[in-house]
Amino acid sequence: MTKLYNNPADFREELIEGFVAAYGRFVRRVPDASGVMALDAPRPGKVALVIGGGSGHYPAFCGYVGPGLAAAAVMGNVFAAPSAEQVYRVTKAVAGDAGVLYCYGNYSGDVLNFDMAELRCQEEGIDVRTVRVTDDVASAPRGQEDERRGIAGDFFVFKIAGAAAARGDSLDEVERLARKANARTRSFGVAFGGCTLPGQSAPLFTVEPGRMELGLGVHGEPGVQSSHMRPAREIADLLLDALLADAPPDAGSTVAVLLNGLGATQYEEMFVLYKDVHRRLLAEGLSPYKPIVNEMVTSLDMAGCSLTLCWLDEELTPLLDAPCASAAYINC
Amino acid sequence: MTKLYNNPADFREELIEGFVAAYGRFVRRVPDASGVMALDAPRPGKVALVIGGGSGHYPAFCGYVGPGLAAAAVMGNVFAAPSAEQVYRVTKAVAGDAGVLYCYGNYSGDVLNFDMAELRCQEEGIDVRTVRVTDDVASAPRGQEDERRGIAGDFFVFKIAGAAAARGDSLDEVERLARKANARTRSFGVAFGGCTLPGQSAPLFTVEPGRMELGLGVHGEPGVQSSHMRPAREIADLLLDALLADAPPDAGSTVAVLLNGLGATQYEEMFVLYKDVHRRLLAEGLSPYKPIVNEMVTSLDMAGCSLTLCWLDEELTPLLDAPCASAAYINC
Amino acid sequence: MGSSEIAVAVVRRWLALALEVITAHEEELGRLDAAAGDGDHGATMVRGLRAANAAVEKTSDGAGRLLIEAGAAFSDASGGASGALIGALLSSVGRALSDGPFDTATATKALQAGLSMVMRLGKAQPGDKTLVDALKPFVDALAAQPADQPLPAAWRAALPAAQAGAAATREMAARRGRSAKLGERSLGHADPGATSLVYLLQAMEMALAEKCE
Amino acid sequence: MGSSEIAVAVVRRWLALALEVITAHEEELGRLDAAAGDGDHGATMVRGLRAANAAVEKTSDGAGRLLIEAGAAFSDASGGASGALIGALLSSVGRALSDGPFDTATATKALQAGLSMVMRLGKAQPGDKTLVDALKPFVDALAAQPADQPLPAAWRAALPAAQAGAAATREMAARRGRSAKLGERSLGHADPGATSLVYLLQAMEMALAEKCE
Ligand SMILES: Nc1ncnc2c1ncn2[C@@H]1O[C@H](COP(=O)(O)OP(=O)(O)O)[C@@H](O)[C@H]1O
Ligand SMILES: Nc1ncnc2c1ncn2[C@@H]1O[C@H](COP(=O)(O)OP(=O)(O)O)[C@@H](O)[C@H]1O
Ligand SMILES: [Mg+2]
Ligand SMILES: [Mg+2]
Ligand SMILES: [Mg+2]
Ligand SMILES: [Mg+2]
Repeated sequence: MTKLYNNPADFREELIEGFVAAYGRFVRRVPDASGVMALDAPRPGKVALVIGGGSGHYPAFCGYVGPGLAAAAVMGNVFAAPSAEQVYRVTKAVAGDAGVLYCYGNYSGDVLNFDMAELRCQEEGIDVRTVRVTDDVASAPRGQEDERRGIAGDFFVFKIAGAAAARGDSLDEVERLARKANARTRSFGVAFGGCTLPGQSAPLFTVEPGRMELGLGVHGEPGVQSSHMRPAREIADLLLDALLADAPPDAGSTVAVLLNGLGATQYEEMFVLYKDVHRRLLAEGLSPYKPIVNEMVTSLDMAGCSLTLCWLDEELTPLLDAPCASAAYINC
Repeated sequence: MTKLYNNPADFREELIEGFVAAYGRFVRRVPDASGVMALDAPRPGKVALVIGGGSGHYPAFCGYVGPGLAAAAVMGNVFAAPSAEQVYRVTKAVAGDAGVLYCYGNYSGDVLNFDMAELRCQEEGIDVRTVRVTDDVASAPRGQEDERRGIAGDFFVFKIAGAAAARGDSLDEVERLARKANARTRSFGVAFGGCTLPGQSAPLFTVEPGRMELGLGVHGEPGVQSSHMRPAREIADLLLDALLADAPPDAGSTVAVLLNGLGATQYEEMFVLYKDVHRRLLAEGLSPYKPIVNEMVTSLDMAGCSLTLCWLDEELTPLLDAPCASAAYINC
Repeated sequence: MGSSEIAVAVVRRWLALALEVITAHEEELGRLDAAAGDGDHGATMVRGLRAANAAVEKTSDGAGRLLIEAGAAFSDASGGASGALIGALLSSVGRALSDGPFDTATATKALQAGLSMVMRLGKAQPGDKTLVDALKPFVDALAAQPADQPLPAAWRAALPAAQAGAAATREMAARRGRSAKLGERSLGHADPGATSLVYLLQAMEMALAEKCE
Repeated sequence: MGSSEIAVAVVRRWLALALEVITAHEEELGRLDAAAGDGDHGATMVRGLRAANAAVEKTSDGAGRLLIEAGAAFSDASGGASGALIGALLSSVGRALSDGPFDTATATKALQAGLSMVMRLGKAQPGDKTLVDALKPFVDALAAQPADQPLPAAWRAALPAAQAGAAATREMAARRGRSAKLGERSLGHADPGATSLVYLLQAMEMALAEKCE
């Protein structure tokens, strides 16, 4: 339940102001727009990675702005895609001479608004491309991968695209690598409780005691299936069964792993679950590469978590390992 | 509510196993003991910083083990101090030739067990010193600072002691700096909801709708006072009034700031609150230094947050800025 | 009052009434959206309509211009899918309205332009459980009215088609928008966007009655 | 059965009964601890007693040695304040018990050693709202029994002092331990450690009755 606010209508504005006040060592406010940009943007000769979406998912999206990561994040209201106008303004602020890549989770509202901004920027001669993250296997069956929504897999796609951009890769190349990262990333999640929008008193959905939702979204959308609650080891199997059945065609054996908390799930619980995830990965002959057990893409104070696998190769691994610095993720 | 577990009695063991599986790039298991140690420990010529306490506070304590931070963390069961036996075993595993500093929050159970281990190690000729963190102004009045419990201020004391140890300072010096950091650190918190121990079905305490608890602990201890719920800007004032009234005698004007989430409080809310904290700090003539708005010392899935100020000086600032790498905190 | 002054008055009154009606139903729209989406549709619409009302206060142009400004302000303040689509609807209706007499034929043509813009942007077809399922039947029903029917009466006569269309979304499984991912789970709840569109059309009925009859 | 075999049987039986009684009251002890502390006292005691029981299964030494082992296992498995203190209590009672006859005088002397160890480690005084408020009155009452009174009867006669001591903690404000920080807020709830100590003493009463009478 959202407890800390002044006027719910000012929530986004106040959160941006607070974020910039706290993390002014990584970002500054985009003038006259709902977003933040890296201190060194626009970066001459470098592709600008622009990410964004509704608020309520911190560290996504503003927590991932900085050297080696995104050039800017466009920030919508809680769970509402930013408007095309805001996407446009942020793009103008950070576009250098090497083009812009939009990267965001595949939701109707984001697609509509980013697409409209892309069109407008292109009319002005800015080369903008788009890669939508579609990692959530629960949201559409195989064969319709492009219809899937983006959840915690955002993180791997942003990291890889951001590193390619920082390296000075061309827009074609950054786009290709982001698309490849997305094509090799799969997520599946479970929820134990819903979340509440600022100023509202009832949660978006509730999960009955003793039950859980499978295939949840990161906007308090209920899951695609309900099940009785199970021990951690069975949940680990359930998550992995879904991901492994959907492994990308050219999958190798090295996987980056993210066990992502949605907000109210305890870190300790996630480690207990990770123990069973790790064992199962090894038993499947997979090598977990630098696993992350943390809150990387949240859903307000929703209880639950998701498991993401990104099948790496010699091209993606160095990009994942490349240095970066942002409010929420530092690598060195 | 704890949802992910197998057998509640195995919770600690499974969480240690999962943590080490995920973050083997920073830590390994202390053989035959309830704890984790840095890959490079024992470090010849360097003081070993040993931290620890009950589980349920991640990233405290195991998330802060690594180069530039703690040499090891002793991990108790959820909310239960580790036994003297475990503290002893972990100490033996990481003690080098430059002595050991114990650093932990001031709670009866931790004091008893760490003190017993210290005695035993000293009998064996290991030079062990202890600095207890006592940052929570709500837990005892001025003049009885030593009686206060340790909450999120743990982070600054660990960071400064860890940096001094990594630099090669003598045990006397590391102890002095840790003590100084603690003496200049103050925290105060608010809670909006209680937390539930693994395997239990009722929370430790509940907060009535429309109310909040002031001066909460990080173990689901209820606060020292109850109040009606207030807008974020009034909560910011309330937190700062308590801290500023208790500023250390030799306080300068530069303060490290940590706005710490206890588990279920959303990051977005904390940024909204931080906006008002920041404004007030500036209005008071204080300079916030590299603020952190994050979950650094949690209390399972408790809803609430605390504000910590650490009054810096030319000695402490470089230690806070020194590089370090651990599962939960990287600086470079 | 000439035709174009009437049109201006209608647009202003409509925006004010729309804000009232949607605000009164904010909770309901949120609940409908929460059933399979993210629960923010009520809040999004209110935010957009507030901004649209504020935007037209500053403008003293014709009705078409007012709608263009209102649409831009709506989109920017709302964000989300409905922000983009309803904002585009307002703006393209505004563009198509231009001068001309303020009658049933003009309104129909303008709304047809709006509808096709919404369908082009959102790529939703009838039956996909979106606001198109309320908007298209309404536009078709309006077009079917006798050409000489005064606009208030034509509008009133077309409204039941929108209501029936919105009600029918209850039986549809979402294929577009956030709730599309839930497939079957969206069955049994009316689409929030179709529901709020009916409120917008009802607000227009009242505005027309007040200002034209 | 000689005195030392009886002592061994009593200790084993006591540990088994203590685990039963405490398990039956685990929830209650947790609730008492949650009132002003961290709610884990029931779970902590159960964990400790399970480990203590497992430890003595492996040992075939005398009663003193059994208690020393049980105390070490209890402390290690429990952790926390009560783990350290109750473990130290068991171990120092065990050390003081050594050989000698298993009678009221020996038991009293051993418990006095245990009490002073607990007070030395924990630095709690009577009135601080800790397990000392149950333990000290009990030890004093046991010491006040006629020297020739058989142990089971002496134990039974001393129990009410422990119960009264634990009950009195309800009116005290905590000054030691986690709940000390809450001062006034701890008023009105009995101290969990004092409460569980009474259960431990009651379990011993049963064990003595079974094995010695
Ligand atoms: N592609 C689309 N085409 C037409 N209408 C759509 C489309 N996507 C969403 N909608 C409409 O938008 C409504 C949801 O609006 P809202 O909740 O405000 O936005 P969001 O889905 O971004 O949270 C849906 O009920 C539906 O009527
Ligand atoms: N310093 C102390 N001296 C004596 N008894 C203490 C002391 N600190 C705590 N206790 C006892 O321990 C009990 C709490 O035990 P428990 O909840 O298991 O440990 P923790 O306080 O570490 O969570 C208290 O009720 C009190 O009786
Ligand atoms: Mg939305
Ligand atoms: Mg405890
Ligand atoms: Mg919505
Ligand atoms: Mg306790």
